[in-house]
Amino acid sequence: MIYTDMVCPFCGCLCDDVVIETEGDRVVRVDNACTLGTHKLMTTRKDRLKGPIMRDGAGGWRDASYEEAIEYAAGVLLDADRPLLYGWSSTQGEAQGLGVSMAELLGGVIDSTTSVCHGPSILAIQEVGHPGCTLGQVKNRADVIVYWGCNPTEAHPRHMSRYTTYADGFFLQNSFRERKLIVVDIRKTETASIADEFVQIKPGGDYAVFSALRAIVRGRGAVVPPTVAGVTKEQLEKIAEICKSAKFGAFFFGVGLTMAPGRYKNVRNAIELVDELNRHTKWTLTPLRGHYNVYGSNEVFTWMTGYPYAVDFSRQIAFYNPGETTSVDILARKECDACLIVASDPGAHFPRKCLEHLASIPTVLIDPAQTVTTPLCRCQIPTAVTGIDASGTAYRMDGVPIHMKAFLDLGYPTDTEIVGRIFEKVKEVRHP
Amino acid sequence: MRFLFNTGRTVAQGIGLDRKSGTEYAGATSRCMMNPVDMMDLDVESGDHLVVRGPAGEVVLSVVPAEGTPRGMVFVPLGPYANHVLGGETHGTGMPDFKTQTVEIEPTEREVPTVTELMEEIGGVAYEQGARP
Amino acid sequence: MRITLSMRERKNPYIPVEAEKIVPSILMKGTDVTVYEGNKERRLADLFEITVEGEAASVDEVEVVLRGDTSRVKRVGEYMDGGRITVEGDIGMHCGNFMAAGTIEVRGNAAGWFARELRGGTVICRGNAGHYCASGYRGEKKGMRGGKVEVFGDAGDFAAEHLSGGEVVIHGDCGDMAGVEMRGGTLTIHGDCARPCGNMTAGTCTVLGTVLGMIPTFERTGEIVGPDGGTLTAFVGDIANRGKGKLFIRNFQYLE
Amino acid sequence: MNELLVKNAYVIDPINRINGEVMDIAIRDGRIVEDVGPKATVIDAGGCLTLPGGVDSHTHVCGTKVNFGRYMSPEDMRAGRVARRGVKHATSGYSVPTTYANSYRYAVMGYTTLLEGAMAPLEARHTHEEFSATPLQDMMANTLFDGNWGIMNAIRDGDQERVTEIVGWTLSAVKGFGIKLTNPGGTEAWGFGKNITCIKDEVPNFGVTPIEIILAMIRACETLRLPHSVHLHCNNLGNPGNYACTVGTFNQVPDLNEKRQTLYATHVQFHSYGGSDWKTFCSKAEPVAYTVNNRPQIVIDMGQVMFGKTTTMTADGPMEFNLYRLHHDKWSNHDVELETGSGIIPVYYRRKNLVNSVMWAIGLELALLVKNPWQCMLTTDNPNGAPFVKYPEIIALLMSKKYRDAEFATVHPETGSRVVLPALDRELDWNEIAVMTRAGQAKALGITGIGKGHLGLGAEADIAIYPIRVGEVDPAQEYRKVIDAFSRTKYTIKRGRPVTRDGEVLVHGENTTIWVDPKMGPGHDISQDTEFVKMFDRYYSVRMSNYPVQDEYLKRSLRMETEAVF
Repeated sequence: MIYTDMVCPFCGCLCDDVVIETEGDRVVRVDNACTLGTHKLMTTRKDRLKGPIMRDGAGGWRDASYEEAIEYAAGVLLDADRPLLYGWSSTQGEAQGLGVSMAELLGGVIDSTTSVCHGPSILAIQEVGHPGCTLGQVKNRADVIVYWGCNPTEAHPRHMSRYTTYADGFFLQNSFRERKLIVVDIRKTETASIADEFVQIKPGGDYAVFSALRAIVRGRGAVVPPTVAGVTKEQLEKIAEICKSAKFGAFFFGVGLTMAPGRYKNVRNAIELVDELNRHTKWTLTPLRGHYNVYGSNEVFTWMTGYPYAVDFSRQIAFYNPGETTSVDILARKECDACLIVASDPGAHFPRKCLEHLASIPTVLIDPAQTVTTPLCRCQIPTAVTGIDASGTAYRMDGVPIHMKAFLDLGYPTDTEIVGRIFEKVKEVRHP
Repeated sequence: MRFLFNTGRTVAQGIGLDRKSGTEYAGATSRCMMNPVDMMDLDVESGDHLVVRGPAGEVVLSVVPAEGTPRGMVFVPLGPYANHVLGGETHGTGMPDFKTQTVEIEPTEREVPTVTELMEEIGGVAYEQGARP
Repeated sequence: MRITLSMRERKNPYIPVEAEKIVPSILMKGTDVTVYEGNKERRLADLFEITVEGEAASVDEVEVVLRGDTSRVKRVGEYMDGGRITVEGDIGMHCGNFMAAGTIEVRGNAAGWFARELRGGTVICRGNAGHYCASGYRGEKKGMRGGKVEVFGDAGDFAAEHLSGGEVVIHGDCGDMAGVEMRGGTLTIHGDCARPCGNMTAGTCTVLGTVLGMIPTFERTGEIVGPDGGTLTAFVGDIANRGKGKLFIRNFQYLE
Repeated sequence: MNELLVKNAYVIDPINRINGEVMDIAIRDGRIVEDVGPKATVIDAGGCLTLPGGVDSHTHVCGTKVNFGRYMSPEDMRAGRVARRGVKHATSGYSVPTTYANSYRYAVMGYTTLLEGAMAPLEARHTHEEFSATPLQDMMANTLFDGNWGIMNAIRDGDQERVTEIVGWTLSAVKGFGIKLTNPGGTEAWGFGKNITCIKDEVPNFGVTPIEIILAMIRACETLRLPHSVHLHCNNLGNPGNYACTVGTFNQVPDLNEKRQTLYATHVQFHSYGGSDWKTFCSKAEPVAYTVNNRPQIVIDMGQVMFGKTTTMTADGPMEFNLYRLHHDKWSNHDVELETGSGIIPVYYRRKNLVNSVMWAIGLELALLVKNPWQCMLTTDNPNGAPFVKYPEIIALLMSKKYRDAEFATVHPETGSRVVLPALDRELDWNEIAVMTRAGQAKALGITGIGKGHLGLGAEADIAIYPIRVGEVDPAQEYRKVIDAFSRTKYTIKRGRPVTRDGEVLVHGENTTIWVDPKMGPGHDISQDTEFVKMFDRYYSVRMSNYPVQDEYLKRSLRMETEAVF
């Protein structure tokens, strides 16, 4: 079978032009997707658990039924004084919504992988807003592109060909020639090597460079010292000029800003630079989101609770304070006494300090495959992969909602189904 | 020697994301990219092993020369190896020091552990799945 | 009236306790109030041994004393409008937030968001304060608006963020970005700090130690004599933000 | 069979010309019927004011832009926090509350049907997802066409048929309800940071003018026989002197439909400004209302401003940027490729601010100067002028000169020289309020035929019973009682089921999404047109096949099929 216009369940680009060929329940060919997407689609059957597994109480593992695993999951969540429900970025929106309702009824904390990715970007947006646009707007109009603290070549391999450097658009018939590319990073990445202008900043210097650019753009460059974080004033002036004379500028940034010292203040400064540039010409800004549906988790959490991530329902109202209600902090402070992880792999992506606590409490993992988190949990429930054997909604990094289509049936339940069944058990005990 | 410990995405790490029990993933995430001049200072060659010590512990990685990495900094693909040295400080922002940790690095003869060994070291229990048809 | 709350031993000492009822004006009317331990509502007496001595005609005659491991007890002194709270050990997050009057003294360390959005009164920490000491809340333009916060040890990152009024004194060092987005009030740091006052629009910040990573968009305007008699370099900024804040610094280094 | 009998209801039902009769209302399976059996559940209205469920014909409650308003405003979420209880979810937010909070608060005020004022087609799925999370109201979405490339190209080529085909296809594809134009042409210009000042300006790069867009869309709307008319947010919103543009636009609108208006102009308060700058800013509600009074083909809504904090959000991206430059608070913008844009900023309307005071007066003036209440709907353009929870105060202001005078005494002292409000003695009656909050709105939206906005036999049993006895209260004097009554129904009944009682939410309901599916007949399917497909392939960032909203996004769907007559 050949399936066209399929949606890739890898990164926040959410490419929807993928062609997939199957023979029986095997994928034999993938066209249009990048290396990352192709690999995910081609190897989808490998490493998947056959069914739920649980610790056997004797230092090993045993197989379990879905019913038993669901019962166990509901039990540990109900017993907890501070359950944490973490993950939610690589799953369908429908499951995310159920997760929020369950966290609310349980009096738990629900958080998504946002907190270790673009959480700081959201904190910045909450201070100064977000001048953004859809990616097609960039493709059709942008004549200056900035990639700052990100490396799309490695992390979002089709970003440049679909939306920026290599993508022709309505107002740019020969994109590669007509667009200027500025790359800013602390190391010379692959993306930097094709830039018209590469700005190498000393680690921790992003904030200062943004401040300097803002001052230069508004005509107060005289105040700026001759070098700022390793960048000459001359180069800063040149960059400012390119930006001001753009017809449409598009600023993309990655975790290079959100993870650097100052965190969200770097992003805030970036946004305020873009605001300043809008006094001269058109500029937009977009965070490069990692997981294909991390933005969906922010959207769903927001309309249901008012907050995009890190929502604490322990008092039956929604409370939000990243740094306090975020997963890394809660785990590092050993606050939570049970954890449900859905569609993410903190074992691979959380600091060791957090994992030590995760391994010491009843942790349940809902994930199709064996992951780094598997050894840390007490029970794992495999599910279908959205975009492969489950359908559902995902939000692209620019907020465009896309329907993910299933093309295989491998007999696994969906995340929505499993979270829903756990929720039903929870409701039996804690009547709403 | 002290280094700034920078972590981030690579294609190889990304490819391994959905098949983390494989050796490819371990190989892709246990690399420590370092400026060749720093490698000379440490007297190591490509493929040699390093022990990296951070606030939460230490981990053994293999070194890879990388011209683009500034001196005094190492780049390690994000994943269980990089995280094995990191603590839980987020500066009140929810985001740990993935890119801003200072670490101590020295050459070692020790082997690079497997991902499972890393997890067992912090209290996990390895799971071995029977072969799938 | 003196109300002493001694924390009992808990089965799981890591679960946070939310205790916004620990305020003189509430406890003077009776100690049969509830707090939250994680998602469970508990009687105050379940978590604390309570002794009440003497009587009070007004809130200003009330002192609440906290003893034992209170490092995970949050929101103590929230909306406090008079009286005194003394914490003998460490205190959890959000101590004294929205407080309008009275005095809080923490003898140990204070966790994050100490005296957040303070309106009035005096909040003292004898040990170190965590991140966001005397700061604002997410998305809010104005942080602390009045009163005084004094920390005798160090403060973490983002101290006095969004400060709009009142006085903040840190006797030790501050972490990164003290006084960021400041728009009023005064911040005095006796020790060192990194990158103070980014984006400030108004207010006064004085650093008597050394500033690392000086923000490059402050305009140097001259020198003044500092409160300790020594010379300080005077700046105005943040120029990037059309700011007119005053920043006085003993020593500084740019990240060049 | 589910039966309910509402006894002793003091009914005002303008569509059925019932103005204050005490009667019983019988309901079976969600519809109003002649009578019910003895086993029916009985609700005693006790002679209280009973109206058809409220209809808001222009509000922003669901979708990308609204959700972004929430996302960027944790400070707004600190207000309106209510704990989860029973069937009721936790809520947060004041000016941009969560979906549940919006739904509960509207229900408590007796509103059962809402029209989301602006849905970008590309992001329609999001709006529908939030509709599903809005339990207590029936929902519909006006679809944005203000900067649609396909349509602008067709207009430039003089191909009206193609305009109609694109509109028809898009509405079906995204399950939209009506046509929304927000600053037509201006959102496209904003793509490069420019704007349009009025209807005769040319849209950069497209060679069409706003008035051409408006008229072509009116023709398309009528050809497609859409229940609702074109829904227009005029050019030049919020600027001093813009009333001339508004009047100029209204004067171009033909009268093409005998059942309803030909143009619905939204939040006209924001478009009725005189003066040449902020110093000379004044009300021009009189000429605008005069134009409306002379042109029955126009219906407007107030877009009333009320003092306090709110969040403004509109597809009018350039206007929001100008506002941002004025307030220098936070600003979000979201341009949507080939279609439209949007902007969001928080604002605080202050009594002590002259401009804000004049704005407040203009909305009221419009409602009082437009003679026919069927031509002026009560809205705040929620949350732009104020959050919808202010509606009861607006009702009271319109019913009481005394209340208006009392409020006027608290606004900026110079307001009097800029407005005519103090000279207006009109006090609206209960029937007029019923028209402006439900009957007129249902008629303007063209949904009376599906049983909305009235209580006739066969109508949807959406009923609001307010705890006020009309004969016992003089609204001109006892305006506080009016505010209290409209703030909290005694009962709100949705589809024959009581959903709130005395402000308490009783059930977690399930809404219906109402959408329009125009049938255009063979030869008019634009999705088969090679040029159209090529435009999609080249310039959109999603594939055409992934653009339409799947049926599964509408949990309970009411499709209004129309037959186009080309």
